[in-house]
Amino acid sequence: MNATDQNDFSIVLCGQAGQGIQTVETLLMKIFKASGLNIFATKEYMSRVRGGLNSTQIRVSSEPVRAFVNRTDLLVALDKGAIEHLSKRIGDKTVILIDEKSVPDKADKLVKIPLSELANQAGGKIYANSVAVGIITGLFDIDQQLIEKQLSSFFSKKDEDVVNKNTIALKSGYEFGKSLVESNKIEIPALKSSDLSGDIVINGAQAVSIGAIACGCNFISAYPMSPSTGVLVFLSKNSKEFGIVAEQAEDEIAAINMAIGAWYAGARAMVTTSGGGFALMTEGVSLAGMLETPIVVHLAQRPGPATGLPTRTEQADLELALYAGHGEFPRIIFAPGTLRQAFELTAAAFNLADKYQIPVIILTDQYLIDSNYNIPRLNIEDIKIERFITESKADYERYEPTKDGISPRAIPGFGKGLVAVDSDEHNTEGHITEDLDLRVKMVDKRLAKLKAIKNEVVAGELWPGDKYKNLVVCWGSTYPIVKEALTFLSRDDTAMLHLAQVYPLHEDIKQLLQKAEKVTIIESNATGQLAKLIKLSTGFEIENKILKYSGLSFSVEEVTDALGNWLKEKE
Amino acid sequence: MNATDQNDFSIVLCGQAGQGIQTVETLLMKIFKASGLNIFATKEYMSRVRGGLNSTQIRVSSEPVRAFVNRTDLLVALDKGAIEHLSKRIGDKTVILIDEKSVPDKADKLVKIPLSELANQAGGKIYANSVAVGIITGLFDIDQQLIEKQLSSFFSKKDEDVVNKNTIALKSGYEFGKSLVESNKIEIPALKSSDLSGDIVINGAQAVSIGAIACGCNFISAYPMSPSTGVLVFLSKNSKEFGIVAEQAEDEIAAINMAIGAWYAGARAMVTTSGGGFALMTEGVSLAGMLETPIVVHLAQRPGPATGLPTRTEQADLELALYAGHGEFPRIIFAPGTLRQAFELTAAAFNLADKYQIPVIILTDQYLIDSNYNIPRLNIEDIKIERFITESKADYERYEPTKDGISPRAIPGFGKGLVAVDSDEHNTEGHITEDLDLRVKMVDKRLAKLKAIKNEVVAGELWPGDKYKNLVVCWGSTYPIVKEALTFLSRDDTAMLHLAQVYPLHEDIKQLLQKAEKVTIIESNATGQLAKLIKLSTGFEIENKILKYSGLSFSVEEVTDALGNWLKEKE
Amino acid sequence: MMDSEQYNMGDIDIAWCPGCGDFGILKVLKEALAELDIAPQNLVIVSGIGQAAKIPHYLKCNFFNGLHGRALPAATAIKTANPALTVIAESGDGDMYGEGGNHFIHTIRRNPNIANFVHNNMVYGLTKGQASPTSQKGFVTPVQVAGVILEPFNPLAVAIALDASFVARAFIGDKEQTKELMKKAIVHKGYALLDIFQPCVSFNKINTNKWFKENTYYIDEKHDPANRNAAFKLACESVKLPLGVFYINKSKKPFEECITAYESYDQPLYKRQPDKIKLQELINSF
Amino acid sequence: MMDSEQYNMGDIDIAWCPGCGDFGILKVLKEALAELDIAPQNLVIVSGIGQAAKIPHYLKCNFFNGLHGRALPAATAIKTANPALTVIAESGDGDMYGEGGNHFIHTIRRNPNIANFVHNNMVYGLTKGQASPTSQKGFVTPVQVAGVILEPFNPLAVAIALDASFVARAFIGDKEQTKELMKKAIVHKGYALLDIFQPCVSFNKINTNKWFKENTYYIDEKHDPANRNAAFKLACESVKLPLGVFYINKSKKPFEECITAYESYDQPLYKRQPDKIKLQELINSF
Ligand SMILES: Cc1ncc(C[n+]2csc(CCOP(=O)(O)OP(=O)(O)O)c2C)c(N)n1
Ligand SMILES: Cc1ncc(C[n+]2csc(CCOP(=O)(O)OP(=O)(O)O)c2C)c(N)n1
Ligand code: SF4
Ligand code: SF4
Ligand SMILES: [Mg+2]
Ligand SMILES: [Mg+2]
Repeated sequence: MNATDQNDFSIVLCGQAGQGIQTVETLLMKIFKASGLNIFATKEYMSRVRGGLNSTQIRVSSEPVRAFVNRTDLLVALDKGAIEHLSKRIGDKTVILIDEKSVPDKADKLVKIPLSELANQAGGKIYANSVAVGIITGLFDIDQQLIEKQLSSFFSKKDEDVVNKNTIALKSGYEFGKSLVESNKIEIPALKSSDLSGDIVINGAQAVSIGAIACGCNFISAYPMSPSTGVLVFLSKNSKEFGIVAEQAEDEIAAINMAIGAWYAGARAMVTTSGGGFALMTEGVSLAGMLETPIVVHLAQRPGPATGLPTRTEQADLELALYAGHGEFPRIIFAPGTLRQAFELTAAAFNLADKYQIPVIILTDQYLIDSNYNIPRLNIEDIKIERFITESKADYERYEPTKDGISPRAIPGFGKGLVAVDSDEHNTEGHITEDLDLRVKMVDKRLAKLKAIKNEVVAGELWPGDKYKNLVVCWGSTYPIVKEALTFLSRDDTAMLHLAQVYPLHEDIKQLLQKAEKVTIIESNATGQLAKLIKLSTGFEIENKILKYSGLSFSVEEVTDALGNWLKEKE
Repeated sequence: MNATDQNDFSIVLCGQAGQGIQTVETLLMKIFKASGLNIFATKEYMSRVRGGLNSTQIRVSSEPVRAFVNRTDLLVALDKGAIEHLSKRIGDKTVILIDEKSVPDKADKLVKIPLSELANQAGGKIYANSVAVGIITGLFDIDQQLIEKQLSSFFSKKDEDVVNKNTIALKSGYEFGKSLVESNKIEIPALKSSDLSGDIVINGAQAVSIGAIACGCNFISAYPMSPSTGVLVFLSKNSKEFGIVAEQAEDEIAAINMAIGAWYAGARAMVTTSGGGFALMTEGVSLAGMLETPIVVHLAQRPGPATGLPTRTEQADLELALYAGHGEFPRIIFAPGTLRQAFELTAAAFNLADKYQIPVIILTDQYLIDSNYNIPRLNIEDIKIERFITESKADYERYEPTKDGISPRAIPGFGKGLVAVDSDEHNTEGHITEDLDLRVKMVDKRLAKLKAIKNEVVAGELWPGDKYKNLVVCWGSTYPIVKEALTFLSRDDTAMLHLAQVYPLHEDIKQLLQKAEKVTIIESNATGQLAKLIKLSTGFEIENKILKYSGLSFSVEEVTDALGNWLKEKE
Repeated sequence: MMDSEQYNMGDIDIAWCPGCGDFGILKVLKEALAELDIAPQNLVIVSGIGQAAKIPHYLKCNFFNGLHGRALPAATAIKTANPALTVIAESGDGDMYGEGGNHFIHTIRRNPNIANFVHNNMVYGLTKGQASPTSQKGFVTPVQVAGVILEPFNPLAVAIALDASFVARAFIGDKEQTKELMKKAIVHKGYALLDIFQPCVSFNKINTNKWFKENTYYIDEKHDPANRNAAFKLACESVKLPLGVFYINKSKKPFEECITAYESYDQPLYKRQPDKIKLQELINSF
Repeated sequence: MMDSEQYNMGDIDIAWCPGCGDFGILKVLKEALAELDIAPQNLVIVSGIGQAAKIPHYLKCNFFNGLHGRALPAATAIKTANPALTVIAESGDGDMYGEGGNHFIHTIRRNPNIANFVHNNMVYGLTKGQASPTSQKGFVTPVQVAGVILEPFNPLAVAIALDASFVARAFIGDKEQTKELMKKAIVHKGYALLDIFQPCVSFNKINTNKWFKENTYYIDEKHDPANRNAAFKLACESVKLPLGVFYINKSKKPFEECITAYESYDQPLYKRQPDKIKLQELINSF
């Protein structure tokens, strides 16, 4: 077998739902990172609890890695079907490890491993996961003590017997893994390790959740829906510790109306949902617009229409997020591209929602939510909680006219005044009105806020710099994928423009686009929704579009190829 | 008092909700029209059952009239507050009739009428409406026999006593009205009458409803919401006669899911709703997109956000209609500008929904819904019901691939096959799939339909013709208003382009826009939603926008002034 | 006891029809609040959309006049965000039992300490007379042209089926009793349903004031509100409709007292700041 | 009697977990349908989203696999559009009683002639183990970390409170009885609720097969299903949960038989054409 000379290595684990790939993934991430190797992990899985075929990619590297690659250096097939399932990601150089008991009929170049045998020796089938972890860590010759430490902390809540059996399983796997390398059956690149003790490994759901808590989120109401549920789970788990009200609502309509009610009473509330659930919240979004009550929505995208592919990824709800709600009112939409941005922009969402008294939507997707990698520890001192609540005077009027359209927001029970909010058109006191001149003033007041909002738009990020002839536009989760593709192409005439705020768009964007000789856009949808928004906002039409909507994220190679071809065109 | 020399006359009735202005309006329309005069009537009213102030404008004319004018020739004030309420619509020449018992403190130029006195003589307060009808018809010297015929057919279901008392009330009013003219207190223009017996008088809700029934609508599920309820009421009333299932659902979500289910089983179904209700249907719209089940939505717009102004008018739900639903799938959106268009396009909606298996949305608004005028009898022979149901064979597959993306649609219980539809991504048989290549094919299949859809887009209407330097774009209900304003301006270098289909836009529109030296757009919203859509679809940016969002429709004068000013600019 | 005058709005235009039962409910509500010494500043009325739902516009209080059918989730959240507030969710029968039906059943399960007043006029008033979930069979409307064919929704029986903590019915024709029931519902700890029969003089010519008078009676004092089966039986009565307290389950703790968010913290949410040290620790643990 | 084989799909991949109670329900459903001689072509299964809701993919039939929580409105419309079809609305407890709660209560009121089978595993299966409306108090999940605090939803008591026309409960651990109850529900004329206890081996480690066996019993034969109060009492039992038919109201006519649309016409909607002459007359009358 041939060694790879790259400085990162892509391992893919594939098996049935319920086989515990999740455990292997988590353990491997912990172990690799502890041993000073950078890791990235992402998964694709079916909408079922058992069976089917799911896979997780773990990249291990000397350098930080953040993106999904098509290349599979090592496939650990925990199920026969894995090889067919991943056929597009298996190349000439892919080494496939498979249990000697489940080798498929037509398959070559397989390395048989005694997975079930070693598991049974340790105590039964369920120890196969630890054997697998052992084999992989054995391949990499990771320090055994380090592994044991991670293992025992991972199983810390289980009883001793479980820990022991897993340790045995892992060890036997480890020995086997080492022997594979020693017998030259597999060659593993020599990866440089570095001190990563200042790093943490989190995924998108955690980044969003931590950002929310850090910025004072103390109320979440949601209805479970993949891939958005992780945020509800995280906040629920930490509800007691941080004094957060976390309530599973009867439906998404209840969820958003609860969250709006909570803000009204002074909480910092959010909802987390996916396309279909957000669709149900549409009327609620409009309510927030009319009441001028803040609301933070985490919308984790998955392929639609309707139920679509519940556990897959897509970026096709941008337009829904933009236009959800009847009538006209301002909003802000973020689309973080990295875990750090997910943390920071979720935090920012709370401050901005509070400041402008509008809906702020954080658009993520299954790919971002389920992607893990190591980043420097997030520092909560980086987040400043900005509250905009006033103590009311006796003559308080909720919709007092102001220059910028923002009326001081009081909450009931804090101050001498009364706080009245109304979903009908209303006067400055919040009372229902049919005065049509006042109506016009109130529409103007609400829309006026957009002016101030536009003054603090997150600028698009140009990478590697602002000298370019060719510009690649992208938004949301594709950021690291595009970046790595560009690194690979290493052209000094080409840059990426990533938009982490997609509405309103930064006013410089038009200029940045016009500066380029050639522009393309990369989106995980079928109609180029951001391209449309850019055209609408700037008049600039991006004709070349690289679109994917299979439900699977772009890979670095796909983007590299697509960009390579595009760059070649008319050159 | 001065006579008007115009050939149409604008009467405004204003009083409290519950005073029965509706009766006066209906009776007057019938009488005027029967006497060979063209009429137009529209109302503005408050969101309450009793009290407040509502008004109805009735234009009576020698020529067809179809638009709201600001000018009031005759105001019949049934309540003191009327004069203040309508202050912006009362001019120097306005004659105000008011009951001698309720003359307000500061008011000049009033003509006192013995409204309550005559009513009491006839039998009580409730006969005031008939007195008012009498006075107005007396002013116009309408044939008495004709009036009596209309009156008795109007009250045909009431008992004799009621009819008699109303006749007495009307007669005494009539005499008084005549005496006003004879004593020169009021001068009424001599309006030419013509034979209108081939005409009918309907309003927008009726036009939509008749169009639906004519094209085979046999199922309506809806939840009451102003101003959309009229269509539900109409179909309910005619449910037995035409074999229509008309069901008031528990909420809008049930309504749309019922309608989709009904189509699946072979019905021709529609829902009728307004902004907030439609917002709740967003997920259902996406379901129709995924199932490829037809659905017809009547969306009667009113001002938002949220509850907004429930009984007022606006055109601010275009973007919601365009983008409602998560994921990507085609749709069609109509925005009829006339009653005839409302009839025809609603009918067309059923054929197109059936043909393309997509959602078709008919966007009206309160102004259109509540506007009445006489038009030549609608002929149902003009409507061809096109059904696209196939009898299934045993091996039927609901999502059979075809060139144009349209799979033959069978229904359960008709044929030997099974009809399976699924909100998940599915295979050709309608079974759930996680095959990502198939996913791509299915997205392409659904979106492919847009190509054929684009081949039969309703063209924009240029009026008076295609020679213009200045172009005025409008959509939906403003059609007759803009037309009358242009007639008034009588400039042969200026034309109106009215779009009755707003999505997809006709491909000629770009060219029509580019041909003009100057373009403006008229919309009843605050952000110019159609202008945005035009920019997106054609790249053409309409910078000059005439927008109104007070909740009241544009008047002919407002548009005339605005266009006049715009035409003067840079001339 | 406060003066119920302090809730008065002065000379305002009330959009209800003359003779509507809503006026009585407004009056009684002010009195009940005054007798309970609830300051307008500590009160939040949460309503939906409809004629009944306009009520917070007509008395001095904090209010959240939200969407049609969605008062209960907002009310639950407001109470949970700041348990010191007195929260009343008040709307019409269409709003609470029709559009809002799902929140009705699940709020009962959740049991926040709020009072839920439903103006039950057995019709949709604001939208001009269509059937509501509580409209009786045969009731003719512009939409139900051949009369209502659906079984009327029985809010009391459903609430009892869900083991609601307080279930009562009033008729505004009797102001004194309605006031007493309102007071009981407000002071009750937990979710308290008070369905209030309210004649709609404009659209319900069947279930008039007179009709309600003739077709209701007060529950016998001997009835034990702790007896769920007896309460259910009463709730199912349809010849004459019982008024009064049907059911009380005293064993239930309100939602706000059960959730973990108030276990280690007791300030209302608006006063909270995240514990930065703990949060940094949590972050570092990943 | 048909052969239940005719419903078989052949060698398909079923997405349920090995050991799941859903398999039993699928098997029994096929048998019940066969015994009732219902041809796949005349059957429409309407489901929502969830593990249970996948059932129509696993037997030969017409089906409408719609949105989470929205099976009942679609099923009602399908039956109404073509009353000759046998329509079953089938989904999980979360789907029917949570997201779909409003349709549940109002469909009962509407009383279409459909059977409503609810796979009640007291948990959200597909989304991986959160509490469902029927989860019991104290049930710990990733979201209900300190255990469920809400009162479990009692579908039977609610249905009886709404005077549903047929209310029953089964436990799939007893296939024979479940089949009989399914058959009764299907042949019943009107809305028929059958709540089916179904162990979820992956996410509900409390309410297991064993637990259901130990905590259920069959209703005594002496119980009169026409007795609403007795049925309610049974439905409220919580120490041991009764199985069988709780309540039948025979006096009710199904929705499709009450609506005016079928008064003068009896073809299904897909065969109808508007009466052009009448319509032109109507137009001319304006
Ligand atoms: C989502 C939505 N659907 C429908 C409406 C229209 N609507 C307003 S009030 C109302 C019903 C009012 O009936 P009820 O709640 O009984 O109150 P009432 O007027 O009888 O007091 C309806 C259907 C709305 N505002 N929002
Ligand atoms: C509008 C919407 N919200 C949420 C979801 C996510 N979702 C899918 S199934 C499900 C719950 C399933 O529970 P249940 O109905 O009890 O079925 P089970 O899987 O237990 O059989 C949820 C919340 C969805 N598909 N659509
Ligand atoms: S419509 Fe009925 S409920 Fe509404 S205010 Fe009038 S009388 Fe009262
Ligand atoms: S998750 Fe539970 S309900 Fe779903 S298939 Fe598995 S065992 Fe059955
Ligand atoms: Mg009502
Ligand atoms: Mg379940």
